[in-house]
Amino acid sequence: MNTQDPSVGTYVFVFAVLLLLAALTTGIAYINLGPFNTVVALAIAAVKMCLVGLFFMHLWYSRGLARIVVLAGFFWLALMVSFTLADVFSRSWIKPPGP
Amino acid sequence: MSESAAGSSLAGTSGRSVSPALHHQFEDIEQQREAGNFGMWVFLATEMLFFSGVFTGYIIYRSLYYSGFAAGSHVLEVDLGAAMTAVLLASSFTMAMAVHAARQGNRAMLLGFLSSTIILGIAFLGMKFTGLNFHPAVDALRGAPEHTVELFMCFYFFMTGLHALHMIIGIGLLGVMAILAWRGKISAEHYNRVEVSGLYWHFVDIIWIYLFPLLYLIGGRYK
Amino acid sequence: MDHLYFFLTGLTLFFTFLIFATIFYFMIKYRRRSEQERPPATQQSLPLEISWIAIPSLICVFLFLWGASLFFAAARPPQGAMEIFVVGKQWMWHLQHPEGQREINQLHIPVDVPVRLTMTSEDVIHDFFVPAFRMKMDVLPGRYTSEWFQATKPGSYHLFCAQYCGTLHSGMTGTIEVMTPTDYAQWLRDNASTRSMAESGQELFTRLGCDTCHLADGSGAGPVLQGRFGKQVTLRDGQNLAMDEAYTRQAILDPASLPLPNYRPVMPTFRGQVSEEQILQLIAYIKSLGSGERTQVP
Amino acid sequence: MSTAIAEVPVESRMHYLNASYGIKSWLFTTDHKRIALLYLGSITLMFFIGGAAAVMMRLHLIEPAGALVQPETYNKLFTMHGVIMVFFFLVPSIPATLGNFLVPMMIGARDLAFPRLNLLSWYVYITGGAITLYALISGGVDTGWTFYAPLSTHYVTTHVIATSLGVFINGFSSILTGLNFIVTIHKMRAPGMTWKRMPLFLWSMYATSVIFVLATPVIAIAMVLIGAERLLHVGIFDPAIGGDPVLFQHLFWFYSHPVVYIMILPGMGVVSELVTCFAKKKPFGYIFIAYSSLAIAMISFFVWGHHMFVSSQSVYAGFIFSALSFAVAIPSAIKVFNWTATLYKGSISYQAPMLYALGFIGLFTMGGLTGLFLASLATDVHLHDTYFVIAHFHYIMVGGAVMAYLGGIHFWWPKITGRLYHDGWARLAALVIFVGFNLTFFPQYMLGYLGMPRRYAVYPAEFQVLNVLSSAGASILGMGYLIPFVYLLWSIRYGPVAGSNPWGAKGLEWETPSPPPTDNFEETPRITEEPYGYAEPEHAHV
Repeated sequence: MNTQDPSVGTYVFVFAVLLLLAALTTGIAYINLGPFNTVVALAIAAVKMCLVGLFFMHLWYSRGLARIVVLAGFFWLALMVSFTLADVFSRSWIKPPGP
Repeated sequence: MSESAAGSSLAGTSGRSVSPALHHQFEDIEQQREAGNFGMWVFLATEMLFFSGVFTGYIIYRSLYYSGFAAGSHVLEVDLGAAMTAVLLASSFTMAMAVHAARQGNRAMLLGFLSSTIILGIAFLGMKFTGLNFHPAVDALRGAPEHTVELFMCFYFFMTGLHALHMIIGIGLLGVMAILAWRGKISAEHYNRVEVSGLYWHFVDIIWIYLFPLLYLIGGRYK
Repeated sequence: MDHLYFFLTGLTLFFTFLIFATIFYFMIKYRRRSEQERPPATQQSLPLEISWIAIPSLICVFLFLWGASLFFAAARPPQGAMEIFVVGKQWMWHLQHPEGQREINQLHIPVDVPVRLTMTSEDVIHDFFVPAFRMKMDVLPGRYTSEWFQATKPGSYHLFCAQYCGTLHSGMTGTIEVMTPTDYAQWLRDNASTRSMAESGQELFTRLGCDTCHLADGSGAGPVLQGRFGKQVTLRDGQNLAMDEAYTRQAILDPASLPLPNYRPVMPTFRGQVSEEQILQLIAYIKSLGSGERTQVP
Repeated sequence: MSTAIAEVPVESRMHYLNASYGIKSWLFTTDHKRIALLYLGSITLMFFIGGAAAVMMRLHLIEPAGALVQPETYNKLFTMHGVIMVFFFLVPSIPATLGNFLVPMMIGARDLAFPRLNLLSWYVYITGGAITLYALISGGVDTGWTFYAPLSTHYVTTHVIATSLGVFINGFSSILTGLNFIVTIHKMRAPGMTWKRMPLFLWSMYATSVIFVLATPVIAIAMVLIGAERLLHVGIFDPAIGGDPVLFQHLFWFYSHPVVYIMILPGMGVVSELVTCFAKKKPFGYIFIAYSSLAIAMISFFVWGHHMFVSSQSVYAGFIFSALSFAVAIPSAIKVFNWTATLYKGSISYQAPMLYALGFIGLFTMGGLTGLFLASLATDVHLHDTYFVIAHFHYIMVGGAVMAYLGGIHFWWPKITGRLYHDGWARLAALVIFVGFNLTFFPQYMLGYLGMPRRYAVYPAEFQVLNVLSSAGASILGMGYLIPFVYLLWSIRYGPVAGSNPWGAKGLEWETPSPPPTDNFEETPRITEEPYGYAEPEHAHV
């Protein structure tokens, strides 16, 4: 599936970027961005995940099948979360009677 | 002899030593390797859904009881968490290098990187259970003034505990790989087992990449 | 609801009969006459396939809309429905009338009056199921669920617990007695209770010391409660919620989770000091302190 | 098509049954055919345990006040019936036995992708089964197979943790089987075997494996959370600490609705094979049947909320789930229409497997359409948690999945054992099961409409007549299930020797001699034309 083998250089570079991002996450936590704190932290986490996934796990070099499985995993995860949240947060929409 | 090492105990139990690397049910070594990788990726999808239950619960209760969760999160040591993330990223790096070495068939480098990954993994677990991180969380759990903080602590212990369990399985898996490498079972054209355990290890690292901001950095740490 | 039910029954019988008849017809007409018989090759017909995808889809959309509209109408009780408070306990039903009558496993209501049930449970999930009124709603611990019905014929109807709740789940049954208005008034007089729910709520309000902070003139440490029920409340982090039963219950049991902008969070939690019934009485009392909709006291 | 080996008497030829003898050869086998037989044995054992519980329940319900047991024992009985039948019989029934046996043979492979994982999945199944049986024997558990949250975590003193551990472990057995099938079907098809040339059984096995792999982990985490809440009072579902019991229902039903499709999809695959073989015709709309399997696997993950319409789920979520629940009925309808159309102008013979298949089509149609009652919001409010629901899912599981399972076992029995069973007895058994089944579960539809709740040990007197009718039917059904058990075992020793293709069926598994050799094929077959080539002139075929 992944005949082409990433060179050591790419590994070192990716590792360095990962460490940088980890430091960034903790650093940003100390700055008050209000609600954006969480958004930024999760965005950086997503970037780190893609880096590890694409390079360390050779997704970048492998054919479609592994990628489809990863996307399927995320889709089902999103499916469960979104439908459950749809229920939990729309419970109070139906106005019980009264004033 | 390639096997998707879903259960770590399994990889070690295959007593039957097969002279050629190829299993009888596969046509060629390439098909065997692809099957091994694809099998592990499907298993990682199941692991992702295994964690989904806890993540869904976390997201719901965090939005329902945000203040309690933020208070609970401030009890935890951020710098220690950051250090643990760095250690785990390093172990991911050494794991990738180990797979690289296995592909080259360089046994010494492979053993070196495998053992360093195991050491880093044990270091991570050690940092997790140190006094600095563990006791304040336990005290917060017991003495929680307000039950939503207690709920956060329950989530904290449950999610990191589940992650630690997967770490232990991963370390066991890498231990088996190290033994096989020591006995020279891993050759240049037959390194798939190391690659498969590498995939598992990277997955556990990715889980922690998400756990760290979600648990430690609720609402930022500005005073 | 019954029309939908009978329509669905008809649909099921029609399609089942259609499939059975076609199969029997094919079985008889095309039975194998000889071993060497070679049937003609199957010809695929796309229009036939499309048709038996489209027709069931249309039927399904129609059924969904019909069912959903009935459900949505049933989900919102009419204004001014008669209020009954139900507390489900492991294997019995406590029912409270606003006038103070308390019943176990029995409910007396007048005919042709919409009745709204506000229900909660003290332990596990139960389910208030009255087959005759085609009505069912789970009763959850820690939350209020509500449903309403309007009896059209006097009589005695079964009440079941439909959600498995432990050993005597099948014993947790009762009856709903629907009476003519005159009998109902007579029944009220026969077992009139000393205090209505609102009055026993008021007695609790003073006994627990709520009135030391929640003063009518607003000079106390707690917010004024007069005329507040049902109105919007904005919390410190900007969320605004309606002060309904669920909000009041959470404020009583878990005040710290509802921080108000200009009040210090000094209110202690009353979890464990008040039972579910007492909370309902307190809520009835707070409602009676003036709100958009006065509880109907016949 | 590789030419079939000349037929030699079964005993002298080497095949997977007499390749090696002794307990060790069975307990440490990695041959997918032997593992299929190991599963067959353990599944039949579980079926009779669950069936015994069902018989005792039906006997108990003859009288309104309960004729046999105390209420708490009745609660343990229906929980045991539920847990054993769902997790230990219906989920693995077709995939683990027929699937394990046939998937490699149908695609021309020598074995599954990971034979050792396959054996591990059987040991994991046995461990989970042993723990659950221990829990049931040493006191049982009375929370129902749904383990709803506050009851199972705080208010019950029975063996909930042991049972949830057993179910948790058993989940991994399904994951391993599903994973094995997905990798095998993707990576190990014989040259020339494109996706469109695969038999329909493999399409449904693939769809089932997708659900296995993506749904089972969620029940694993749900069981772990139940155990954690009982032991450590974690509070995720405990309302006192702020948890929400409905969240458990979401996690539970996220698995438990797709699992009912795990139970029925393989049955559909078997019926597609049976209908085409006994009508000697290509399937009508092959691609529609194939894709509707995948469509069912996909949409089944969107609909779990219809189990919670009345459990204080929000009205708007109810709309979404109700609409999607109707959507999931469409692919099943497509399949039923296509099967019926396949019979058109065929030459139909009525051996036992075909009777099971036709019974499946009829009962599955009935079961599926009554599902519409429970998908539409208004009628579900009345019918939820009543005997209507019990009748609905028994029509699909017993009328559908078990009928198809028996049909599949009868159809591939000559291939598995090399022996033919007595067809007259088999047809009798099929009819008795069909009659007994309808007599048992049709009255329950009426009971449900009249409002008799499920899981009731005692019930009001006016429901007694229908309950007695249902119990009578249950005894006939019970007898019906014993008959195949007898003549199939009898056929292993005394049945006439079956050729490699007694039914004249098309498919790679019929190319091999009857009990196939351990490696299935001498050399990997090369596929050249479409599957189900019944219309082509007969080859020189034994």
